[in-house]
Amino acid sequence: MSLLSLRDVTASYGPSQALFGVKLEISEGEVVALMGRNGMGKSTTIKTICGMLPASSGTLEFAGENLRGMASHRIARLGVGLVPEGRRCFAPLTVEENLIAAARPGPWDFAMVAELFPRLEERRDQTASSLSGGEQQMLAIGRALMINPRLLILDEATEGLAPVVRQEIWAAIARLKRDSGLSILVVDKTLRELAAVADRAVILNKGASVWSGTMTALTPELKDRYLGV
Amino acid sequence: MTDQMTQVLKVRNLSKSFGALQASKNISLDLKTGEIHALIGPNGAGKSTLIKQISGELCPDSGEVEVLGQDVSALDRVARAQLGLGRTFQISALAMEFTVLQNTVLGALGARGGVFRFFGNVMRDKALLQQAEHALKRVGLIDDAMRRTADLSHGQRRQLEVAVALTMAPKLFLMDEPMAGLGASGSKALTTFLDELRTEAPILLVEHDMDAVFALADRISVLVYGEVIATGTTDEIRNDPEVRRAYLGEEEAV
Amino acid sequence: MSLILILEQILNGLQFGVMLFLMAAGLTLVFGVMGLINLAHGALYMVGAFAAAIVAAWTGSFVLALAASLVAAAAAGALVELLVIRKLYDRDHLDQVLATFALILVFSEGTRWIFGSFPLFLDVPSYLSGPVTLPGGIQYPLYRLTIIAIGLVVATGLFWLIARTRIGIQIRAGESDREMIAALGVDISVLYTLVFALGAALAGLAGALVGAIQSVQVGMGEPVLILAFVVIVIGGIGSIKGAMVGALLVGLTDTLGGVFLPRLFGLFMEPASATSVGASLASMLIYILMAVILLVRPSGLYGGQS
Amino acid sequence: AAAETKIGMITTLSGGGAGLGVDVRDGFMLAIDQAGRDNVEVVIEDDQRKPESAVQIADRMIQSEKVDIMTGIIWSNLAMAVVPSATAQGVFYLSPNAGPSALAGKRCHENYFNVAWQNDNLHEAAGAYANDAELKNSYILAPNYPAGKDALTGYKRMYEGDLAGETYTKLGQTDYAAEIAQIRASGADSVYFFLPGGMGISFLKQYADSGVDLPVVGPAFSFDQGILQAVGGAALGIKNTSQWNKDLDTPANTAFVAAFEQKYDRLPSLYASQGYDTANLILSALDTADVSDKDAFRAALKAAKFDSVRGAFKFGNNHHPIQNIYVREVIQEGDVFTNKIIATGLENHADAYAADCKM
Amino acid sequence: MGRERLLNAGVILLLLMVPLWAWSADEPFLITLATKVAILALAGVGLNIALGIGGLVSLGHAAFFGIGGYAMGILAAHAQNYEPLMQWPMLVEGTNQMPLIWLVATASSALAALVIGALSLRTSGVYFIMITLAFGQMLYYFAISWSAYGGEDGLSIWVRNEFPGLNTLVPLQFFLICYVILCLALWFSARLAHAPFGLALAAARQCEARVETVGITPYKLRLTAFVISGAITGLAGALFADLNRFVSPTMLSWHTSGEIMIFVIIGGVGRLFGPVIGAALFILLEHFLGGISDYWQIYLGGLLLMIVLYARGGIIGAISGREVAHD
Ligand SMILES: Nc1ncnc2c1ncn2[C@@H]1O[C@H](COP(=O)(O)OP(=O)(O)OP(=O)(O)O)[C@@H](O)[C@H]1O
Ligand SMILES: Nc1ncnc2c1ncn2[C@@H]1O[C@H](COP(=O)(O)OP(=O)(O)OP(=O)(O)O)[C@@H](O)[C@H]1O
Ligand SMILES: [Mg+2]
Ligand SMILES: [Mg+2]
Repeated sequence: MSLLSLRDVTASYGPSQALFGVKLEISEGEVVALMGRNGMGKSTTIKTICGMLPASSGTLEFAGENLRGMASHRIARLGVGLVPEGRRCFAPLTVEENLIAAARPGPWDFAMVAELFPRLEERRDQTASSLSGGEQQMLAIGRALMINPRLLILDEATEGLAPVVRQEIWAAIARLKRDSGLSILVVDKTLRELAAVADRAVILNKGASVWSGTMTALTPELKDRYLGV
Repeated sequence: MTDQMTQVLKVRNLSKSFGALQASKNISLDLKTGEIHALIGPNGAGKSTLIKQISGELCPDSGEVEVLGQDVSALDRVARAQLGLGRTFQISALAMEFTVLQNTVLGALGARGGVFRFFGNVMRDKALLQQAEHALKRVGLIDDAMRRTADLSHGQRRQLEVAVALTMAPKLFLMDEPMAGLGASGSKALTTFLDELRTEAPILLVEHDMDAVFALADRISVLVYGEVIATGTTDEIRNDPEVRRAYLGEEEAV
Repeated sequence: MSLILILEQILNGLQFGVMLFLMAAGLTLVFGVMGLINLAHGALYMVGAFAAAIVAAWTGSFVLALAASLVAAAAAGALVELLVIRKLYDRDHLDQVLATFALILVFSEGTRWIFGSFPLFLDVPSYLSGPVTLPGGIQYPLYRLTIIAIGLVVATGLFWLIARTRIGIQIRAGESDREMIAALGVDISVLYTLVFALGAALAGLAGALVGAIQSVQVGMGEPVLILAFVVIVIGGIGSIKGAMVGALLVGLTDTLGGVFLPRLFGLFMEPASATSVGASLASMLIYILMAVILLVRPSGLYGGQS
Repeated sequence: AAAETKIGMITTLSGGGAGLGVDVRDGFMLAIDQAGRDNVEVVIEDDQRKPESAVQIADRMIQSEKVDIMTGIIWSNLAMAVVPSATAQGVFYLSPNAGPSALAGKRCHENYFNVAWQNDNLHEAAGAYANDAELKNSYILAPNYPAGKDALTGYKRMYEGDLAGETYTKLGQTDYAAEIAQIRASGADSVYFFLPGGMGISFLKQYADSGVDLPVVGPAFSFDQGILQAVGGAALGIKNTSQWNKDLDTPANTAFVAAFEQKYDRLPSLYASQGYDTANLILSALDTADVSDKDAFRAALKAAKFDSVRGAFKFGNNHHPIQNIYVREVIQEGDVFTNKIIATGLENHADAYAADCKM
Repeated sequence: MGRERLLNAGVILLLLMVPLWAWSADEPFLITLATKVAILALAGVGLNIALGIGGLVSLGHAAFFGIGGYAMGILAAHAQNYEPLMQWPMLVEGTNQMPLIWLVATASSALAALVIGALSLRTSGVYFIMITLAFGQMLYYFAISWSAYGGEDGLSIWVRNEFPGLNTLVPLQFFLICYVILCLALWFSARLAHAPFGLALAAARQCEARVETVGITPYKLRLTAFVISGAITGLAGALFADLNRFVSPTMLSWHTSGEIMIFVIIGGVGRLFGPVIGAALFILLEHFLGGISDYWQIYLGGLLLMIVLYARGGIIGAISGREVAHD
């Protein structure tokens, strides 16, 4: 049974429609890559899942609950952890405060996050606004993990990270997948790295899902047509 | 003399501390005509901090910055921009309520001067429009010219950043992670584009996308904990064990 | 001027400062922490004072009156938050200014409609009235000492709430990015209703406490509002500590300015015009202080970011 | 029937100072109702205590509504803004409250009548009372604005003792700890203050709580019926000066107090008495002359043939009252605080500016 | 954006037609009311340049309004009693000629805006709001105790000042003067918004770093805008004082600043005609609600609340769509 399921979801920013029918299924413990060129609606899909943008039609379900019309915070409490595009750390708060702001009980706590990203431990009392770009990215991931989600959503979570760190993060994601049975929805631009962790991929084009299948089934022709590589 | 001419940017012994944290330690580097000089290094190494000191947003504790042989250490960022420093930001800094075209016209206006004019419709100024549209064409945003900047996707905003810098026709570019947030196709297109751009003005490029860096850079400097630990060609850097340990990791080197 | 008088005036300045802090505390909370410009703060201050006056007249108990001020202002605050303020968080400051200005009109004239145009009676209870003698022989009203104590307790409590508790962290996180904190599972609307009600309750408490030594009347909140804004801006928005320091600075400046400036001018002017010129300058003094502080520190004494 | 007479009343009916305006209006309308004339029409407008609004309303009353007589303004600054241009346009203006010195002196006008007092009057009476009470070293304070300066000038005009100190406070100030400390240290034997409205309430409460117990004297404005209840016990025993009090034993006054209480269910205030007198003066003049005959009407006003609730009343050459000013003491009757007359401060007193008035 | 244009044209025409009708129907007070709308709208147009385009939320514009008013009051008072304004270092006489008064009012409020702006613009956001308020309050308290010119009592000028060729005492003629000035100011501010300066100023509001990196100093832009804004509001102050033939410290109080700001917000921040519609609506409400009851301000408050809550982008925004025009 799938943990998250979206069918024929449409959504608009005011008068301009951005999603024209998105279909997406994620099972328990599965890592799904959401792909597509710039501006095709990946982040919009994520916002719709998290209740930050209301869906205009279609069905959204998470763990058997209907997400449509549900307030953002209630969706998060169901177990959806978001690492948003552009990080959005709480700038005036310290690293530690960012992490504990929304923490919920579970295995993930400050110590575990610090283990994953030792840099955050070093910067513990510095405000998020004075962190380097990469440090902020780590903070955003740590923050999402602190709510102990069942589904982790990573929207360009490795953007701006040094290759070593990126490798660490991918390793961490792989470990999460292996050890904790966490489901993950991931948006990222480096196909090569995605291929290593993702089980399946869904491709969006102009706000609609146009393809879905296993990573291995992603042919060069598809890549060229929808991803431009 | 010729060496002087080709050195568009010269940074000498720059140091900067934030409290106990030394973000720049005695950094020296230069940028020559026609080259792309990439600056890489772990997160928090001080790359953006260095860019900010060059562009004039931050004041170094000591050291000098020279642009085209002129010491600009005493100038503020506006004056440096007027001298020809084009800059893109790591986190997009654009006028969000403006259309894409208005943002680029603003760039063209800044480059041309004459801001203190209270009459005449700036969006009907042929010269400015031409310059702006040209820049938009080059980054592939011309079809979005009339859209509101806030409605652009993240990647499109990065393209717009570059376009605005282009309208300034700068003498050199400071680019802080221009590829960040661009999809694979976008990165590819931008790589091709920067490759051409270097003949117009040299680029000091901060980037974590190693595909792009290795494809583009004539020289690479590696910054770790505020210090330049290595400068060299692509191959030298790729094979430097210290750099691999501190930054590239194992995979990238392969 | 004797040393003892100077000391007494300094004490008066500090006391006035604490009183200002008490008036500003709720505003700091709502303004600094939730990022909402609440011009209706003064109206809530008035609500507290009126509630206290009514209950004191009924029951004769000052403690009950204070409790009533808390309850009435908190209820008014919660109501206002639910009906109006809630819709304004994602608007810019200007809409907030207009809406809360409209609320002032509704509250002030509504109060006048219910209670008439004349001031109400609210006095210091007998067990707190009259002066006590401090070391050094200064005679000082007991009630004012009580206000100082309550002010300090409120300051500590607020500081602790905001800086040390998780709720405080969530509130601050919400101020920086409301959408994001909600997406992380915090019910920010309920939290904000509570904070606003708390801010209102503090305003009401201040109204009742200060009302007992001033006049409880329609419009009493207005001068308070401006002073409270001056205080928190000097201190730096969002900082409880800043509000305290700002309040003390304003209190001292205002009190000592009023006392010493006329004397200062008396040194080189004839007495009649010295008192009047000195007094004129004294009335501008806190604004001059604010301007000077903001020029030196553009985001207040303890303001992190502007 | 005589021709219609239209009276325009501009007064403060909303915001902080509304209590005074409401009393003037209620007193005025009581007299109008009692007269039961169907040829007098009163138009009432709220000035919100803004001089600019008052000016505009005056313009409208004169231009559009063509009023013959105007009245109602509470505050000196509003009166200064409205009266000169209204009288210049040929309208009669009768002041029920404010009496700025300029309008009593150089800028007096034949169409301007003050039915209350010249601003200095009550302060002068306080100064005179201080002499009678053998106060020798007063500390005086008032807000730093023209009326405040007039007040202290008025006091000093009559007062013969020394000054222990003279302070101008901020307009609208609510905390007087610093001033009270100054008073305590000054060696004064008495305090004179003019702090109208909420300022006075604050001062008195804080003064009572401070333990300084020098005798205090003030003008009636801080001890008026409307605010005495709010000051409470802190005012008990304080001497204040007024041209009227509800215990003045004249038939007109007794009738007024009873009628007012009956109609509005509260004790009349000083302002109500002034509004009442103003209306009665107008009515008395209308009995002898038609308002369209300006000279005759003016003469009828000047004659002041009406039963003033304050007893004897007549106008000086500058159309300001010549009247007794009494000294009152704050007392408690049951659980109501009120005043009782204990002495006459000044008898048949005219103001100090009459000589400047070329009329 | 056709709808907004249409609305604007309708409003400006209506503002002209009402007094013309009132004149023929002999309702002089309606003309006074329209004049008041025109003048306060002018003050709002001034503020809107700083606030709407530049994002400079000034809660101290009463300072300029009041300075304009006092410029008129002082000059006219001296002209009336034939005492020169100053004799040293040069002789300056008072005047009752409007054009001259306007010049002085505009220049002195521009100068004040230059000083206040130069200092205040070092801060931003709420701090800017408060520091402008502080300067406004300083002037207010100064005026209250400045006994040479009436202190709190203010300064009355018994007759309106003169304008060559017109009889300003005729309400309609004075209205027309104000109306023409308002139209000129609207025209100027429309041009300014689309000019290079307007573009750069609007950009500085949205993203300071962007403007700096294209080589423009935001501080200079803002200061210029603030001075222009203050000058226009100062001119409105001089006209307002002339309308009432009276000036007093209330013109300098923070309530006045607040009211001018409220006109702009009600109408729609950054909309060319926002201040006109806002001022008209506010004054009409104030005037007609006043008759309903002593507690009319409750209704005013309620109406204002409705406007903020349900008319986003002000009245203009509600009628013609939320987006500010780009062209
Ligand atoms: N806040 C917004 N208001 C209006 N339109 C928007 C908004 N955000 C995004 N859009 C539009 O919706 C479409 C989808 O955007 P979205 O951000 O979902 O793309 P994306 O696939 O995440 O792209 P990227 O890889 O660049 O982040 C784009 O055309 C974009 O211009
Ligand atoms: N204003 C500041 N106060 C204190 N520390 C700062 C400040 N600005 C930057 N730092 C610290 O200086 C270090 C260098 O930051 P910088 O932004 O230059 O890193 P970077 O090399 O650009 O990293 P990234 O690649 O992640 O963007 C970081 O550790 C950061 O936390
Ligand atoms: Mg995206
Ligand atoms: Mg960086």
